[in-house]
Amino acid sequence: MDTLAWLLLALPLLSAATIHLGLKKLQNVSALVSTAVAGAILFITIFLISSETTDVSFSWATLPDIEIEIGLKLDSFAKNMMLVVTGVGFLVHLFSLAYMKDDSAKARYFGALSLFMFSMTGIVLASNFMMMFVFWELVGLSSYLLIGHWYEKESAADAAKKAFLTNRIGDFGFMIGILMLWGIAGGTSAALTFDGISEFFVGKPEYSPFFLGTAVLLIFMGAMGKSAQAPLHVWLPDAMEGPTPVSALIHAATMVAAGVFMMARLYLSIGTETIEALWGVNTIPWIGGITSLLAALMATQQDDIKKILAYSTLSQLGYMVMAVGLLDPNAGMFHLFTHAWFKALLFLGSGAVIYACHHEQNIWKMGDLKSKMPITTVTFFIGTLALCGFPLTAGFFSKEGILEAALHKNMALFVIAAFVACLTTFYMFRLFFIAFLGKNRSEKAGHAKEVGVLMLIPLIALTVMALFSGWNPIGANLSPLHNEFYFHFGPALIASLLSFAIGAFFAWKLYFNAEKDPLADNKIAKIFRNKFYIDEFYAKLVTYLQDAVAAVIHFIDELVIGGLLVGGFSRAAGGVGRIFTRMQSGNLQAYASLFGLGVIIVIYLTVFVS
Amino acid sequence: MPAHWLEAYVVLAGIVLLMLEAFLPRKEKFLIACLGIGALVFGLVLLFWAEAPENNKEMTRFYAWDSQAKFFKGFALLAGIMTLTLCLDYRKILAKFTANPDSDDSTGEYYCLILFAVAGMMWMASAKDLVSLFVSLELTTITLYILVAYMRRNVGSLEAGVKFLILGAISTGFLVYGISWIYGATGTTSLAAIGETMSEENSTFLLFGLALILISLAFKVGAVPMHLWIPDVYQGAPTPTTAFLSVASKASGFAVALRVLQPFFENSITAEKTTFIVAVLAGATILVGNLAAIPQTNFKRLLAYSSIANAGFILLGIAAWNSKGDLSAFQVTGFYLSVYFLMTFAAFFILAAIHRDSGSDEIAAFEGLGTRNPALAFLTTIVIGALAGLPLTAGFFGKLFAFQAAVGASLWIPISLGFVGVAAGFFYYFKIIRAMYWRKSLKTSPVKVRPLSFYVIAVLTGLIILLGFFPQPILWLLGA
Amino acid sequence: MSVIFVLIPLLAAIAIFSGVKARLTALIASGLILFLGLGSVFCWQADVWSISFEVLATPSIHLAMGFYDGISVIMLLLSVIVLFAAILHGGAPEGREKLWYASSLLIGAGAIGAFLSTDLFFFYAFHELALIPTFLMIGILGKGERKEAAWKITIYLAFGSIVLLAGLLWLVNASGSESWLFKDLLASEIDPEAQKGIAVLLIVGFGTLVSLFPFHSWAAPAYASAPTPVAMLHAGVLKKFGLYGLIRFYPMVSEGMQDWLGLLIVLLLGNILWVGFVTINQKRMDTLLGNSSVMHMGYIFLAFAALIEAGSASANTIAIPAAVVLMFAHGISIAMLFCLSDSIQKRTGTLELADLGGLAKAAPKLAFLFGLAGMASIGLPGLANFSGEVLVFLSGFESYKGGPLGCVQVATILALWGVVISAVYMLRAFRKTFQGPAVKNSTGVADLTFMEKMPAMILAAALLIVGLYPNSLLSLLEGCGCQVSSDATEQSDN
Amino acid sequence: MASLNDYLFVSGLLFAIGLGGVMIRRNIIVIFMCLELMLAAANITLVAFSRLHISANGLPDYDGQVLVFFIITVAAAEVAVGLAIIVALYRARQTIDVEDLTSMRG
Repeated sequence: MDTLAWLLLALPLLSAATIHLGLKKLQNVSALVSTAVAGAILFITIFLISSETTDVSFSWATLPDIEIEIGLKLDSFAKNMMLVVTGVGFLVHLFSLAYMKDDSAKARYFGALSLFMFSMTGIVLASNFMMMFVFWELVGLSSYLLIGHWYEKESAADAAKKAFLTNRIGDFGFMIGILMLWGIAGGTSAALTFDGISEFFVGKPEYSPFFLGTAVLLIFMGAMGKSAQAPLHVWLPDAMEGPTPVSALIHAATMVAAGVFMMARLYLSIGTETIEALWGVNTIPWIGGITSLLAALMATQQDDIKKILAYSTLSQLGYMVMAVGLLDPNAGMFHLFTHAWFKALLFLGSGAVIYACHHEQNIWKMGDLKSKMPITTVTFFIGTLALCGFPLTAGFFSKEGILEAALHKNMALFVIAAFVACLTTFYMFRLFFIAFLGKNRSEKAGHAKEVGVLMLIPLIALTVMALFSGWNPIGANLSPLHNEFYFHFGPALIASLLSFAIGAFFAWKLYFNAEKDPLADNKIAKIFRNKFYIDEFYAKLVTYLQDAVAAVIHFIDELVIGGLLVGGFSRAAGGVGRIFTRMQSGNLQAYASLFGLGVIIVIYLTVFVS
Repeated sequence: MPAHWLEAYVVLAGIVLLMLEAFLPRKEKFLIACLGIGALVFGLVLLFWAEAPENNKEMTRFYAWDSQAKFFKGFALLAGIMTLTLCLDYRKILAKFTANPDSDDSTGEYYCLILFAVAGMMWMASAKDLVSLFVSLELTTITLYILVAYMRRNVGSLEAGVKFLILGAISTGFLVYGISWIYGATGTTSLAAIGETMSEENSTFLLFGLALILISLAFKVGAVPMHLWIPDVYQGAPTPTTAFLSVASKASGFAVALRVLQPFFENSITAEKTTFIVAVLAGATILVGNLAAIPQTNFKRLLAYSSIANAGFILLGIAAWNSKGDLSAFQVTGFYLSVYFLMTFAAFFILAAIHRDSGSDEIAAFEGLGTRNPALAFLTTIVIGALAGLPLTAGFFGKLFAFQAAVGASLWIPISLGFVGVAAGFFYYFKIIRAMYWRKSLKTSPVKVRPLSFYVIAVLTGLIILLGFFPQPILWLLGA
Repeated sequence: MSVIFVLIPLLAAIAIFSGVKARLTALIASGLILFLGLGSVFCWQADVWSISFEVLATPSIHLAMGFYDGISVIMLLLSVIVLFAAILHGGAPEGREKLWYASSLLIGAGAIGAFLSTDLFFFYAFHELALIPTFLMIGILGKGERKEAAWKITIYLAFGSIVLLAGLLWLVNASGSESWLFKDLLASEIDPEAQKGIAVLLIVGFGTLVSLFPFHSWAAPAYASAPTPVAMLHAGVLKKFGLYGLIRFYPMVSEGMQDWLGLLIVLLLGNILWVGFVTINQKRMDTLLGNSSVMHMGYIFLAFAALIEAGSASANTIAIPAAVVLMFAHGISIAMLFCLSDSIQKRTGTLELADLGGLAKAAPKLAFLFGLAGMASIGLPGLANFSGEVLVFLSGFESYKGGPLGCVQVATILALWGVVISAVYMLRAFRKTFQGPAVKNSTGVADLTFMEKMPAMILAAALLIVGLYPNSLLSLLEGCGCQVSSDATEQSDN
Repeated sequence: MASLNDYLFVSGLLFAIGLGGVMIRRNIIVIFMCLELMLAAANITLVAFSRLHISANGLPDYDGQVLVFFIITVAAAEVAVGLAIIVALYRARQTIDVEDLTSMRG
């Protein structure tokens, strides 16, 4: 059993390594190996879920007083999360086989995909924070590699860099948080592990709410980076430069959800009662809420099909963070679980559309896809419904949970959440109306035809999950925190239904059969379209705060430290030397006089100074 | 054989060679140098058989025979041998500025004079009475006046000679005046007796006399404030003379200084003041020597400043006479001088070789040596490294012992000045290395070194490296 | 026995000077000691390795070599690996093979000698021996503004060496030890007043050799103009001498160091943040790498600061292993970067970032290896530098037990920002060089040949092994500094 | 009768005059004469001290007077060599003014 668990890590790593080292030239073999491994770990995961497991570990770094472990924490939380990762992962691999069929660097792509599977598995199964951090950074790397898959494109290369750097900023806080938490929890080897932390806090220890709160907030900074919460959200939309299956897997379903997963882990380890009393933790749901609101507003005016989905992802991640922040990790994780399926579905659907439309991504240049790609259209529509929380789809159940949580804890956030739900319906239906219905508006879209079986299988499989993953038997057994849905009739339900209706109505009103965007000239819409100018602001920040400061420091460094300070010493020595050589005038009488002076000094020093 | 016969032997050898010189054909004058080398080598052999002149009562009053005397006698002999060897390859240049520029005709006396100077130095090594000290010191100095001004068709040499003469004579004046005061205060000229008769009352007069003698000795070793003659005289004098001055003359100056200072250091009345004044001289000398060397562009002049700087380090070791360290002041001085002997002669041999090629003593003459004669450049690098005091060369241990002794005596200020000096030393010594390797020369023709010079340089460098790994042999010689 | 690690390259250098085939001899010699070095990992505790021969009675100096503890083994490993890679990389200009390979071997021999010496004198002396060929090589066969760079490094390092020498002499003197052997020195005690002075001299002296801020100006120009093997050997190996020395002598001056903790923290933050920003502004790959190597020294000093704060090796058991692992990792990664940047220059003829672009298309292997090394240097997990850095950060928080942050913790936090800075410049460089559309001088160039790939592969393997399983190094450090630290605790208890 | 102090005063004065002359005069021959004055000053001191120290048998201590003879001899040798050099200098440069001897400096 232990070995089987290790295989979850070993197989993808092995696959990534062999592809990189040996199989680069055999493109198709690489693709198949990678896919086979993804399938294999899906099976292992299913097997592990259905059996009793014990945690395993080995020592990674042994020091006299402390030991850092690589350990697998095989509780059902992790195992079920693994199901999401491997399930979506395997389907994306399948989809990629078709989608990347003609790519010249297929091997590199699948190698990176395997590397991602390896890293993501590591995050999910990590038994301690150090290990989680290790894999946390590694998913960042694989994300970097995959976003920059088409690195010859300036925009792709820049987006990859941006993603990595933004995540680094998050990780900066994450690491500090880990270190502080480690210190607060006793500074022992155990204090790094989740088990150790929960044991420590069960014992009702003495700690400062301020510093523990700070630690939690700093750890949350890591989640902000990875789960793209404002103000570190800017990388995610840009990350859409990567191949679309990657967007589905990494930037929608799994990696970006890792932040939520990690926060849930943290909250469960420390205990929500302890967390509640800490300093500053109230900011967390607000950050989630604001992110979801901003992202939803931005999404309403995007024209790129992937960008719309990306902002929608941001918005949904904000939901999840909000739920966790409101001390209801269950709701957050449930939404993570359902969202993974239907968002992957939407992305793969958009991938199919883009593939069919010869890499056209602007929805205004599509239209009437329903008649050309009927199956895709149906699956995409079901995904849309699930995302909008149409009753009895997966999204309905999980969104309900979040609204419920907000309702009980924070009224303002509940209003925001409801409004976001309304916006979600609005922009998704806008997308659907423009791209799939109406009239065909471009030649590329005109030539579109239904994609092949290899792409349809994942779509259909995900459609099933998008429909049913929220239902009690599935949710209770397979979602990470075993969420069972209880039906409450109350404000949350009304808000949910109402916002769906309002959003759908306005979308229909404005965009059904629209030829061009009726809001194109609206000033407020323009702000939304330009993402509140946050990217521009950051670009200025980088230019002035970082590059300009760097230039100034470099200048001072060369001038003052290199030139004056040290050069000054040698010049001073040389100057004194020149004074001494000036005494060496060559004139005999001057020498004799100096002799005389010297004699007087020496006699004075010898005889008269005591 | 009584030890004082050695000096007599060397003087006699000098006179015999001087007479022989008159009968030698014009082209064969270099034979005098060869014979001189032979005579000195034989003297070195005799040194091993020498014994104390104990049965001679008058002699024992003036003449010391101990390990210090033995060491400095051997040192003088070896320095004479090296100088004469250097002359062999330098004699063409020497001859160029004499009465008969095209022949060796007027070079013969030069070699003999070196023998006389060596004899004087050997006597200085043993002088333990102010009278014998004065006479032997003057024997050396007067000989050196001639040696410096020997190239009498060369303005530089003459100018150097006059400067040396006048300033040297001033220093002689200080010496005798100082001696007279010490004599006045104690009523004796014997150094041993000075220590015995020292008391609180006469210590002021004694110190006055000591100050004057110190001035004169500072002149001899080239310490501040009497260092002013060094750069000019070193630069103007014929290169063998410069080498001889900077090694042998300096060493005998230190030999005398050790003898003169001994009673003052070892008597509790004057120990503190003596330490103070010597330490002040040491600090000032290190500082001036090293810093003034930085702007130099002439290699010979650079070596002159370097010799001032080295005198400062030796003075530092002497100032630490009453140090808690393991080595006596004599041992520190002796070790430093031995190392200095190797490095300085190697440097002057190199300088002579470069001079013969380019006719210039400037540092610029070294440019491109790295490609024009890689072997010589390599050896030069080691020598320069040793002068700068790099470890794994003998030069490091010289400075190390001096510093160690000074640390034992807690002379913190001179020590810090010493480190400033070493740092500055890196700066100017490496200018040579920079010139050799990094700069392109206008000339590309290979630099030819005569085999004799080359082998001497190689042996000296070999010793520098060997002693850098294993310095114990010199300490054995010094009786540690 | 361990003297063979010095003798083999030394003799090979002499043989090369006297006319034996340069590259072949150098390869055999460095390969041999690489082999021996790897072998010695398994048996370094055996007595046969140590030798001791008295070269001077007063003061008592020995030609003593051997593995003093696990740190020496790791430093030896680093030296032999980088030396072999540097020799293998080669690249000697026509007609200068002798000088090229002999100097590389001499630098290697000096570095190994310094790390294996168990006597203070030879510890210091071997380092100087390695410096001379470094200076000469930069001056003679360097690129770009080689003369200024060589002069600068000479002056700086000479200055550092002298300050260091002053500190070491004072240390020996104050200790009253019978000999200059490490074991005697470390067993003796030093008066706290003297410790204070010695400590600052050691920090400045060793610090200059390690390019501690503000004595760092020599490093970037020197590495930029140095011939590749010299840059690899100096930045990778020789520079670590200063840190090695600080760790080695720390127990003797642990109390004195306390007074300088604040200063050291300011300086190391200067390395990380100040130089970090300087690095961001670099326009050339070589100066960028040079500055980055200066910057990363700050992290090792951070571990050292944590050690100082704790007061002894046993009070913070993470600090020394952290520093040592990071030294090893940084040495390997920076050597690899210099090695590969030379390959870039050979292909494109420039290292000006503005003139580069899209190289990955034509040279994917080069891009991959460079990316690996670059990622290693910015601390990506799975590669050696991360193992070191994470231990450094842990050591910084070792003394944190909840409550307000101490100065070392604040320093650690600021140092963590340096991780972001290093990602900024390294990714920028990678982005400019390898990604984007291919520019003219990057199109149609050949990818790495097998021989060019080999040195980078060897270094990459070391990075991966230590990165994936740091215990491979840490196991060598078991009990390191403990016999010393127990003394130190007794001292501080008294 | 003149006391010891008178002798010492005179000799000191003589020494100072000699040193001052060396510093001030430009002609090398005159400088050389001034140097001889310094030696003479030392001689006077020595003889005076020799008279001060009366040995056991009632005679002055002759060590000092012996030294005086040595000094006179050495001074003679010095003058011989010195004048020869000065003559050589005059033949080469047609001057014996110290102001002209500054080709080496710095």
